Amino acid sequence: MTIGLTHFLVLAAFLFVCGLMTILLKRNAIGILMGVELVLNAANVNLVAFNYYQHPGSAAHPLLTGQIFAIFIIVLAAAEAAVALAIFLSFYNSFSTIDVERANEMREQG
Amino acid sequence: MNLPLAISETATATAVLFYALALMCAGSAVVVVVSRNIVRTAVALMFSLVGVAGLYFLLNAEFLAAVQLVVYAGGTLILMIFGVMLTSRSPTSRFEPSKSEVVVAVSIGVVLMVSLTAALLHWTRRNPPQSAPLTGEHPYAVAELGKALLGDYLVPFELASVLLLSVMIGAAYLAKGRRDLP
Amino acid sequence: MYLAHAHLATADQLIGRTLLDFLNLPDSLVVRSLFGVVVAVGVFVPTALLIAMLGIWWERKVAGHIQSRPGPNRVGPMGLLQSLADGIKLITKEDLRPAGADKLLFKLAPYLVFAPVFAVFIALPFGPDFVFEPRLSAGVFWILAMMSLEVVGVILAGWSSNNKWSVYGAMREACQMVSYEIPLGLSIIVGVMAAGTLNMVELGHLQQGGIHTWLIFQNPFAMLAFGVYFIASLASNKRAPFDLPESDSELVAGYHTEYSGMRFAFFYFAEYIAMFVIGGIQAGLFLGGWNDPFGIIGFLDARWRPVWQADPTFANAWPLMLLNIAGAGIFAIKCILVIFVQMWVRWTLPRPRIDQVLYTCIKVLLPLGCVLLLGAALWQLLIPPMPGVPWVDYNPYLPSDWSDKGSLGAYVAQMILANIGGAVVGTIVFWIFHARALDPTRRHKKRLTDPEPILT
Amino acid sequence: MPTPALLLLIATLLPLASFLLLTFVGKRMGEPLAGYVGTFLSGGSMVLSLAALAMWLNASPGADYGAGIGPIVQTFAWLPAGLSATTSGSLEVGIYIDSLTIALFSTITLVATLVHFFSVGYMADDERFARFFTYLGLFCFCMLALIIAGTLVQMFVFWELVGLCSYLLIGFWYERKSASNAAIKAFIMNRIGDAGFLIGFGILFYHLGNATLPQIWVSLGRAGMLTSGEGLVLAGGTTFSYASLTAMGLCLFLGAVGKSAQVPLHTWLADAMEGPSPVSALIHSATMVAAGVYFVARLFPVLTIDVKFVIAIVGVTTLTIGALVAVVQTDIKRVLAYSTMSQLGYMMLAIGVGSWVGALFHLVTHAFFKSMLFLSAGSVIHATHHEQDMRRLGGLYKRLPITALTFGVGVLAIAGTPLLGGYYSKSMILTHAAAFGLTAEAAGRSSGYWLLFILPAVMAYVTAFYMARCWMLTFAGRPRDQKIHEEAEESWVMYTPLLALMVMTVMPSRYIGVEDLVTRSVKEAQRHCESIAGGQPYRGFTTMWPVTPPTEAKSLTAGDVNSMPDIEPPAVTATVGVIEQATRIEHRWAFWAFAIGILLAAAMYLRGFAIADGLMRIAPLRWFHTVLLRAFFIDELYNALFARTTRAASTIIGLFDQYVVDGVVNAVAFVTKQLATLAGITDRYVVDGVVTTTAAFAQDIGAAVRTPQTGRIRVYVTALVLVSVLAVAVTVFVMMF
Repeated sequence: MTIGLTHFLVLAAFLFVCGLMTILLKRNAIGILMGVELVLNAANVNLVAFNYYQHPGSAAHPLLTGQIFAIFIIVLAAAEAAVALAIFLSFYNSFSTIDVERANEMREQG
Repeated sequence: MNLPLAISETATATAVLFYALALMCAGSAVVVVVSRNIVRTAVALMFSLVGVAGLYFLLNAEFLAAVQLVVYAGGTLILMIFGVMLTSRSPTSRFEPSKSEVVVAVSIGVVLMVSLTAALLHWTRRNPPQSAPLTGEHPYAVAELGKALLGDYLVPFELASVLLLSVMIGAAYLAKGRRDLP
Repeated sequence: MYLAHAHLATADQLIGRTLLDFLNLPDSLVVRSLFGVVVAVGVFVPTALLIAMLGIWWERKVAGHIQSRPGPNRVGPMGLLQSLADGIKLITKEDLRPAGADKLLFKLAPYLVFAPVFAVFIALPFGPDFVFEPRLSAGVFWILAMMSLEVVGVILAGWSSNNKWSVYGAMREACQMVSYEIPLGLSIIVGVMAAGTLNMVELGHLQQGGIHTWLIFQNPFAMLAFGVYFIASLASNKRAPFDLPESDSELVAGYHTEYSGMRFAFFYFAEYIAMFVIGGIQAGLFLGGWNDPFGIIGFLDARWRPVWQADPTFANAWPLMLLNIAGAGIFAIKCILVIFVQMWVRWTLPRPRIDQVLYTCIKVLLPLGCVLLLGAALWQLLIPPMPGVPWVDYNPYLPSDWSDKGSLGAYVAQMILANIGGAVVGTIVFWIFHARALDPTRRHKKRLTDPEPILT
Repeated sequence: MPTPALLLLIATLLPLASFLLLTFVGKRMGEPLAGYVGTFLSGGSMVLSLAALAMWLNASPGADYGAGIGPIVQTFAWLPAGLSATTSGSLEVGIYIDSLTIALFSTITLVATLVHFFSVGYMADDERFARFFTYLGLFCFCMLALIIAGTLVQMFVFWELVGLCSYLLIGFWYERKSASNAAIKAFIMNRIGDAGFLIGFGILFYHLGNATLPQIWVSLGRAGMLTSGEGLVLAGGTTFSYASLTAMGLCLFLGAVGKSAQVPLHTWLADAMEGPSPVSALIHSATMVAAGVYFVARLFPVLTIDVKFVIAIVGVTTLTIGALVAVVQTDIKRVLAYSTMSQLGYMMLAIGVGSWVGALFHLVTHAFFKSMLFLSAGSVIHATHHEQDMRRLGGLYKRLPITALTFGVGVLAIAGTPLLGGYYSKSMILTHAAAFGLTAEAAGRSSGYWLLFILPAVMAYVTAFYMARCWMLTFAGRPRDQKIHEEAEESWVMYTPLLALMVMTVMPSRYIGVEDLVTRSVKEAQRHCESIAGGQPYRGFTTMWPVTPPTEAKSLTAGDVNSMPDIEPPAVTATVGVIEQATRIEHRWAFWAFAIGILLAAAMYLRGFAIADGLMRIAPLRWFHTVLLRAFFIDELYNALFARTTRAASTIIGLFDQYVVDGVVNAVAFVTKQLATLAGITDRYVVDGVVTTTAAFAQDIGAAVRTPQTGRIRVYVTALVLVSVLAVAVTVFVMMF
């Protein structure tokens, strides 16, 4: 049995859904961040798989667009994680919890 | 140990590897969703990320796989676990989602998965792949990637470096906290 | 780039093909997979365990001698079997698990520490053909990735033990590791930049023209980068003086306080194998890999390999095999020397505080790494390095070959640097033996700390 | 990359290293280490420049670069940006190195090093000691990069950066209101000029794209030979009309006017003396202000006749005003500032009359003696605890013998004493101005062209006079303030650089090869342009314009023909006679200027201000004195013209607002108010009823809608995801079935 593009896409879709559900279900802010990372990884798998199967280029001039996108996404994900964790730390310093449900002070009370 | 092999054997090997890695990714992703312990979630996420790195290997993206391991598994994830350690009062502190939320989330997940899969199958049936993947020696050597990053993608590359710098400063500033206040 | 592609295409085939021919086996997926498994289980696992056990023994010997005592000397000749005895003791010990620990993670952690370190062996080149996967085009980076995964296991071990000391150890490990990976990567890039490849086998072939073609002597910045890499690798492997995660005087035993028996042994093994691996990276990336300082192995390799490539029979393969064995010996010696320096440092220097450790990284090594990177880039721009593989494309000792390609400056610079490096090492060795000769305690045949002979 | 180019690049980058180093660790280094670090790096730059000079002069005959052989031209793609059609599609930067570049590099780095060293003494005990050297490093880097730049884009960038450094250093003591005002003034004046630069550059860019200097020279090389109405046909087929060429030239020249303190943008230079003296020596005499001259010189081939005429007129005006005003100043640094302005006027005049070599020769010699004068003045000021007023100085030669000596040599040099640096360059400029007059006369033009010789010649006497006056008032006579006099002392840190500069000034510049170098750079540029243009003779640098259209027989060479034996444009033979005649005229009328001026001043100020005060009793002289003292009231004029008019206009507009607009508004308001009362009644009963009902309705809806606004982020996310997923699902299923 040959592994084709579809296999990777379905797997990526599954990872994406899992990431989304993690975002929805976790009340721990860091858990939500993990869900986001999963979502981004799903996108990366898609990009690299498309690159490999759909637009490989020629042997003399391989196309690397998908991989380069993935590299940038990894960089951005790392940056995002750093900022998010800094925000969470500061959140924790003010609320003494990491539960995002407690971050509802902007709501009109009553 | 790469001796010239028949095509079908290579395909079988790829299939075996793919299913093994896919199982690893998907299984750990499910654990990420289900687990109630944030540290276990992180470990499951790590396995998922390592699995994705394996998939990159299958897709001839060695450098990307290494980047995935260094940056994600070795950097970002450690950072997250570090964050967990800094922000949880007790290692067992956990916040459960309510029943209704679970129902909503699961139904969203199922609907999305079904529709995405349907769309994918539909799309691939309509658009069979046009070009075959490259095979042979080093189709995606690291050197090519480097040339692309410092050539065609120079501007995004520089922008990313500027972004990282600003993120570094911003994160340091945020995490420093307001020490001047009592 | 100067890819030694012709070598790579066949490098992995030498052993595989010769063995399959020799055993008269068909070439199929099953056989190949089995072969891979056999090599991994039958060669790498024992090698790794042997390295770890010898490493532990040697550490104790070195520590002993530095502290003017003999070290283990009861079990076996020179105490060589001491580690084995300890291993047996550890296996028979009870596998304790603290109450309140996260059972799953507690059990998983030692494997997570051990597995990545072991996986590094995939890319380590013991010889031009003694490599598990020679075509790993991101080889150096792969090793870096694996070494960075190890930290997850350490953190989980500390976290899941449900012990304050362990958690402190884990947190220290986390920040120390994440920080030190940056200078580590920067200094590696300096070496890689001089070579133009990430593949460990190619790196080895590029350095086969004698000591002056070793990457450490490519430019002065690479020499300094070697130093930065050495310091950063000590920290990333939590070796003294950067052993904050397990600092026994403050944290009992840090992240592995609660471990005992075989699981504890895994941590220990991982540490010593990692020491070897770090030595291997330094040897492969900076110190010429499997090559001897005079380029003899490279010369013979360049002579014999085309013969075998033209006619791949066993008769043509065995000289290369012998060459590989010699290369593996040289590689091991280089690793052992690096390990010795690590131990020497450990038993000599005191341990800094965690903030000093991070200060060293962020404010000293990181800027230094950036400067080195820039300097190495400029150096290469101004003094073009010699392209091509020594002995294959040019004779590394003939200045005329270098000046033909406009790299005479590089020849002169590398020769000077190699001589400086040799002089430094020679001075240190001389000084050590000089100091030993002057040591008053050596004048007496018997030292105060010598143990009394056991009376039978 | 050829070795001299590499050396110069490193020489350029060393001050940048000094800047970066001192920015980060300068404060920690403290005093005086930071100063010595800056001096050391600047000195390294100087050594490299001199090494490059040596290599340049001894270039092997086979090389394609070297003194008199050819320039080094290299371009690098900087950003792949697809900017212009003429170049390779990327924004290019480059270097252009010829003898002139190297001569200026050597000059600038030498002066800069000495100024650095001097500043260690001068800035001692300043609270921002390290900061000063940081700025100096940045300035040196920008200045050198400006000199080495190969494209106008780079020139513009570093042009602006040297302006910035000038601003920072003028306002270095920003606690003083006058200093910060002077800095702002310099910045604004320069901004006016730079606007011109930018517009001119835009015109050029529109036609040629981001071209390197030789490309510009070749493409527009015939600009100097056009008459109005003609145009240049460019390679792409487009036409560059005479009008736009002239406009471009004028606009670019406006930039130089601002930077080189020419009339009418000259007023900032005198105020810029608020900055520390080393800054005046480095920036406002030797380097930055001369950059304008350098810039115009680099663009010489593309200037049309009209532009050159304007340049000559501006130059003459500036040199006259500067020299006259300098006669009456009592502030030692202001005398020097106006003198600088006047000397820059000489250079501009030289360019205007086509004496390319004269202008740049004078630039270099002037850089040495003027920075020496400024540093001497700095030494005086430092020794007298920041006393700059000559009315309180006097008799200082006893206390500051070395400073008196160096200042005196500077005076002799600027006055044009034979065998000193200034003599050769000044006489060359005057000779060419005379030749210009002769040519104009021969072509039957108005005798008014002779003013371009007469005024500078007269001002040569005035120059000698005011400089000698300055020396007499400062160093000779009896001390006018005993306290200042007794405390004055000079230190070795300060006078060592002075002596070094004195050596450079005393050495006859003609024989240390400055003039020769400058001359050769013309030849190098010509050769390079000829090789670009495919061997056609290139004459962009060698036309003298009053004879138009320049036929082969009448066109003149710009430089001194005798010193350029290798260049043989067709018209050389015809010009020899003119130059010789002009030399005779110059010798007859201006040779003794230095002696006459100096003797006059010595006689007049031997006893301090006594004779001058006597002359002041004569009313017309007093009036003239006032006019000069206030620098022809130009500042007041600008104040009246621009500041006052603006203020008056705003007052008028204010009055208009107050009465007309407000009146209308008030009237409208009154009517509105009446209507509103009516409407109010309607409102209260009719509209309010409706509104109340609506409001109640809206409140109910709001209460209903507010329920999901829980403030809990996860609910929002869930809703968002829910809707998106539904949308995806619906789309997919619609697509499939």
